[in-house]
Amino acid sequence: MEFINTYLPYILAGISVGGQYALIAIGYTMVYGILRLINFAHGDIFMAAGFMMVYLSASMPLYISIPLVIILTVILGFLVERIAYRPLRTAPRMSIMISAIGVSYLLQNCAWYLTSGLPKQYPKIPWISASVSIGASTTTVVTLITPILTIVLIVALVLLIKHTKIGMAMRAVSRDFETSQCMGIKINSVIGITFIIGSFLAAIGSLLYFTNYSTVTPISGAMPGLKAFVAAVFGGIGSVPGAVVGAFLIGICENILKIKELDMTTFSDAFTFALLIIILIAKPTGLFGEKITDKV
Amino acid sequence: MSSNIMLQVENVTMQFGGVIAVDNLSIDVYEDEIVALIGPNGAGKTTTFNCITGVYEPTNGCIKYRGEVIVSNYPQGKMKKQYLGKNNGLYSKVINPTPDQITILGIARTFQNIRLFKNLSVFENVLIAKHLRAKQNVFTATFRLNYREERRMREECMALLEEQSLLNLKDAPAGSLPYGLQRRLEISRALATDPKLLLLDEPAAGMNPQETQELAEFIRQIKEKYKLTILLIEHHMDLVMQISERIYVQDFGKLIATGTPEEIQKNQRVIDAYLGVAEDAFA
Amino acid sequence: MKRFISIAVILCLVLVLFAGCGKEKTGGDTAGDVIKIGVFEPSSGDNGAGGKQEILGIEYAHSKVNTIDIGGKTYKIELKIVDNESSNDKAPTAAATLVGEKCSVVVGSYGSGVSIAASSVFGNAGIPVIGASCTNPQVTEGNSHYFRICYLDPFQGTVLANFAVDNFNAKTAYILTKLGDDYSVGLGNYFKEAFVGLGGTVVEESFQEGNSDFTAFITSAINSGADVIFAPTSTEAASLIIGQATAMNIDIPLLAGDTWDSSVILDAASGSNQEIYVSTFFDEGDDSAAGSEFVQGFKAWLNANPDKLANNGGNDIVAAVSALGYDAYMVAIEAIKKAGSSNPADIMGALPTTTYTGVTGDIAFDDIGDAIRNVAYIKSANTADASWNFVAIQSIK
Amino acid sequence: MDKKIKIIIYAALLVALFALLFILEQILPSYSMLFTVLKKGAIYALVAVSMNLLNGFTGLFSLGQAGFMLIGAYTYGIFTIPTEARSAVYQYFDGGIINFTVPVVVALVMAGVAAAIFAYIIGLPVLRLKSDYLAIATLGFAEIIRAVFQWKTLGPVTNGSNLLRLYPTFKSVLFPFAVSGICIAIIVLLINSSYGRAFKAIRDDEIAAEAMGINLAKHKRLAFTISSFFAGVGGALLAMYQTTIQASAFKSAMTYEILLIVVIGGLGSVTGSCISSFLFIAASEWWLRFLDETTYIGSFKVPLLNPGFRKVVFSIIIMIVVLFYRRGIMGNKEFSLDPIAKQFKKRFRRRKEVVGSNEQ
Repeated sequence: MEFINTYLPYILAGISVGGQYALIAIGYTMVYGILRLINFAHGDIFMAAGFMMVYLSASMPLYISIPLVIILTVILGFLVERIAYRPLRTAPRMSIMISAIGVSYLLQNCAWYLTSGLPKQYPKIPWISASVSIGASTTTVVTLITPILTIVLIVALVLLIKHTKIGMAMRAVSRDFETSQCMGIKINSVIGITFIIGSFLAAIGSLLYFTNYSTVTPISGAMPGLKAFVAAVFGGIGSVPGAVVGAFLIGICENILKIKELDMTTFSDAFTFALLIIILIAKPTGLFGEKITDKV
Repeated sequence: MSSNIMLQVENVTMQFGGVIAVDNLSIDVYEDEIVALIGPNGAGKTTTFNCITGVYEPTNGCIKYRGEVIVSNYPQGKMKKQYLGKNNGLYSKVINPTPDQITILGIARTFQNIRLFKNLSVFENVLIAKHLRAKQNVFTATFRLNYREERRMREECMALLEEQSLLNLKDAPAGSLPYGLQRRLEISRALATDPKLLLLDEPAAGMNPQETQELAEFIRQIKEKYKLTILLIEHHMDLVMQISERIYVQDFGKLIATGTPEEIQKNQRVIDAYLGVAEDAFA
Repeated sequence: MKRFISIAVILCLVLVLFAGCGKEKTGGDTAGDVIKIGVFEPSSGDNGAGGKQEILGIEYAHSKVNTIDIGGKTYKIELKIVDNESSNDKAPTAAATLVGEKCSVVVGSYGSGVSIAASSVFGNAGIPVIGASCTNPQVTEGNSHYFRICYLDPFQGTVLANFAVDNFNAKTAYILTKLGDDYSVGLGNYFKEAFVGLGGTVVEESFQEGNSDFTAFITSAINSGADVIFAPTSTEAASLIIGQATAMNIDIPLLAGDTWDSSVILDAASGSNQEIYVSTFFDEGDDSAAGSEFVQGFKAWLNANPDKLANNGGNDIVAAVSALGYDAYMVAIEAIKKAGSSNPADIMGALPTTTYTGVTGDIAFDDIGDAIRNVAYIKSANTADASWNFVAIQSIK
Repeated sequence: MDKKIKIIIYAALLVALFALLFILEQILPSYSMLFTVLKKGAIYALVAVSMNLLNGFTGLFSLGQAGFMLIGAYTYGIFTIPTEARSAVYQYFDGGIINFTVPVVVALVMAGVAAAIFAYIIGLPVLRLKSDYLAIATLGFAEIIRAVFQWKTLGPVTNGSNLLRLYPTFKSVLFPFAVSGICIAIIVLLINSSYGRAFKAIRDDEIAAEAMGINLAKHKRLAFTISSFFAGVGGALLAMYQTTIQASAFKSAMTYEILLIVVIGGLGSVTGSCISSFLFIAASEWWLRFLDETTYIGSFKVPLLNPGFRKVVFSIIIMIVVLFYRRGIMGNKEFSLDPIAKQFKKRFRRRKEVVGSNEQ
């Protein structure tokens, strides 16, 4: 019991942050599955959602501002795809990736300009910001609902991908871009919807994440973004359940590293990347990824 | 026919997941020969090439070059359980060279879908092939201490291009050449690696009868000039019948026939394979 | 043809480059009756919030005194504000901008790292710099052009350690610092030395830049049985720490240095029952004549300018760094008066003997160029109405 | 054009450039913004060219540049801080454990070698990965390196997360130009050598390159190691320019900045990288600075101009380049005098012809 009391908070924090990473990671994994693009700007869309909430909730009640934030984030994600990625559809992959880095740079700088680089206090959402006690440790409700909400959303998403027409189109496009184009699938709308789903989940993730961490800054999207991407790779890029498993694993591991007795705090970020490199070398396709061989 | 054996493919099996692409294939190529490997689409010919040149690791079997084992493998790991082919347990050595090691041995190849360095000039394309045999290291090369070697390489390439009548195009980007010349450049580039054995993967693909005829002439010429042994994959039967001394026929990964062009033309199994199964064989 | 266009474009740009430097050369000297004071502060990045408040103090001071008489001639004072982006690699360029503007004296910066990084740029140009709130000893150590009007980290660390022992009877302190932050690591270290010297034990941890999850650290603090948590961090990390500590309902008081004396902290803590104590240079409730006059004037000035009010974090709480900024500017004015010249070298000569009674107390420099200070204010956050409560004036035992 | 004449012309241009820089230093005040831009631009040019060697010439999409620069910067700093200044710098670590210094030039080479050694070791596993995976793995390694250098346990060597300072720096703009110039010249020689051709072959088609007998693993490692060597030297120069070193400055944002420079200059163009690094630095640190200042025209306050606006404008410019001028300033071409000479010749010939026809 003593043991649990001491270490439970770390595990709880890990699960909660893992769930938030999972929601971001899905955006990465779906976009990568379809476009073979690491959408570096995804973390910044997540950050932008945080700032929208800060500004909108200042002038509107929560029941309006929360849906509005989600809608605006989705629009932002869609616009990024429309403006920065679609014109480069036929360009080499490196160009699109550079464009993604450029968008990330732009979003961060815009956020910086608007907030003058000042950290903004995230609004408190009643009920989920409240504190609860588990055993001897105290945490917030959001910590507990994050994993549950994450699982629910992901089950819904998997059902969508498996059983709807658009889901089938997505799977087809991710399997073979050109052929599915020939089969009459409207590639652009499939990609658009992918970005919409990714941004939607990022917006929800941002609500949970910032409720937990209470402050938004222009760079607060960068690290969670990268870690979520690592989670996506870890689970096997293109695989939604893989990304979720990877995200929870990374979230828990990095919090365990913060346990004082291990004295590894310096490496809690580095650890994520070390894990990435190990998985890439040992099993380049990740936990649940499928092998793709180049045809010679 | 010289009795010196050049290349021996022994019981090579290549299995991808549950699909066998090359099934217990054995091919012998003797020095100074032109041998053709034919078969319907998807018969596993290019996969065989890829096994020989180190692009793929065969699942089982071995390949010898001038009597020496250059590739050898047996089912291991996950494959141990999944393996569906024959001769399991016959081999116990693992030799999986990378393609460059094969090239250094003197086996050069071309590709079915031409793979030139499209952004580089014709001259550079050929010059790159000289890199592997140049006596230099990165230091001497950078500081031009290898200038004699560099000059020799350039001269050899100029001579080669002149022979292939590509000299007037030497500064053009390889990607800008017409299709026929790209084929020719690809073969020239392979020649520049000083091979003894040349593997040609569908050299006549996309050519009209006239061009095919010229190609047949060209292949004979380079064979004489560079003392080459040639193994080629081809769908143009007139080309195959005209130049090859022996023919191997592959279908569904398996070897179904072997012999001289005349024998093959009469072989009922071959005719079945082409006509009975695949409609587009002579396309 | 395309290539020619690109070459032409490049040539034009190169011309612009030279045109630019030509303009710069002439631009500096045109107005003979202007004295430029450089403001070297971050208005973006980690320390952007604090930097802005310091700039506000300077601007307020400038609004009060914007002319100076030297030798019977009245000079106008112009502020040249440049953003060093809280970043050590951008700082030298920002500093070079000020040097290029021919500033007579420079005030800044909030954050010791950037001050150290840019120090040699000013040093090479022979321009004196007056640090307002950079508390790391390395800023002034070993150079003659850098001065400062605030106290130093060793002093501040000791003060806080004393305060922890005196007020909370603390035996164990948990110290949380930010990796790669000179201020944070330095102050943490001085606190540790003093606290251990007073017979306590410390548990140290540090977090990485960009870290936003502090729950694990707070858990460690609880598990270590700490009586106080000392977290000398930037305000950005501070609001995260406070927010998460509040969520976890901990009853260990949080202690921090001067950076936390900011309305950002009050925002983060408001409505919670978290105990927060900070050491600072100035207290808003100061009832000395100079102090209260400054507070009233500054508030009125802020409220009259919505922009400025926004830069202060949207309220009119007076941050200590604003007071320091004000004083630093006034010291610069004193030094110019004393030197009787706008020449940087003369001002540098005059600075060591310049004295001034500012809103943060009497200022005089020692041999190194640091202000001689022996007391610090301790304030606590009033979480009910988001304001500061004055606790004590703490000195060292 | 005759090769010898060409060499002479380029040499003369180089001498002229240095002479111009020297004269500028004499006539302009040393704090002129021009020199800041030139110094930093020269350093970034080196780093950008070294990155271009990987991304543009070998086709390896690596994002580890900041990490190797960090290694170079630290190696330089650690071995050149004067022994008497060490106790001040390593104030929390009792003066550190290294108690000797080496000359600046030696330290610069050591900086490169240290980065190259790290790159070699990292390259062994990482270079087997393809495109984006390689990018993210190298990015990850850069982060790991940063964490290792900030580790307290290594404090006596790296000074933990605290600043390194008081090491020798340069004052004249000629120094970074000379060092960068030599390094870039070596890279250019390499690119035009047999090995450089092999790198380009790998970029164009890995499988064909392998079939041509090019050992992929070896050549990729070579390119990676050499690129890192020069990134290390660039890092050391940057450290000299900044006068302080701190691990936290070498973030992935720095790599992105360099990558953008390479892209704006044109992937696969050395001169493009050089030109764009000067433009990038000048634009971001100098020309656009006015955008950050609240400006009044008369009593009218120009809207939008607030701190941070410069960066917004700047990133929009970058996006425009990335989207609409994908090939950058130079594409994959190099700046050369040939077309100019040709143009001149053409004019000259035409005139001759005109003169000739008149005579007839």
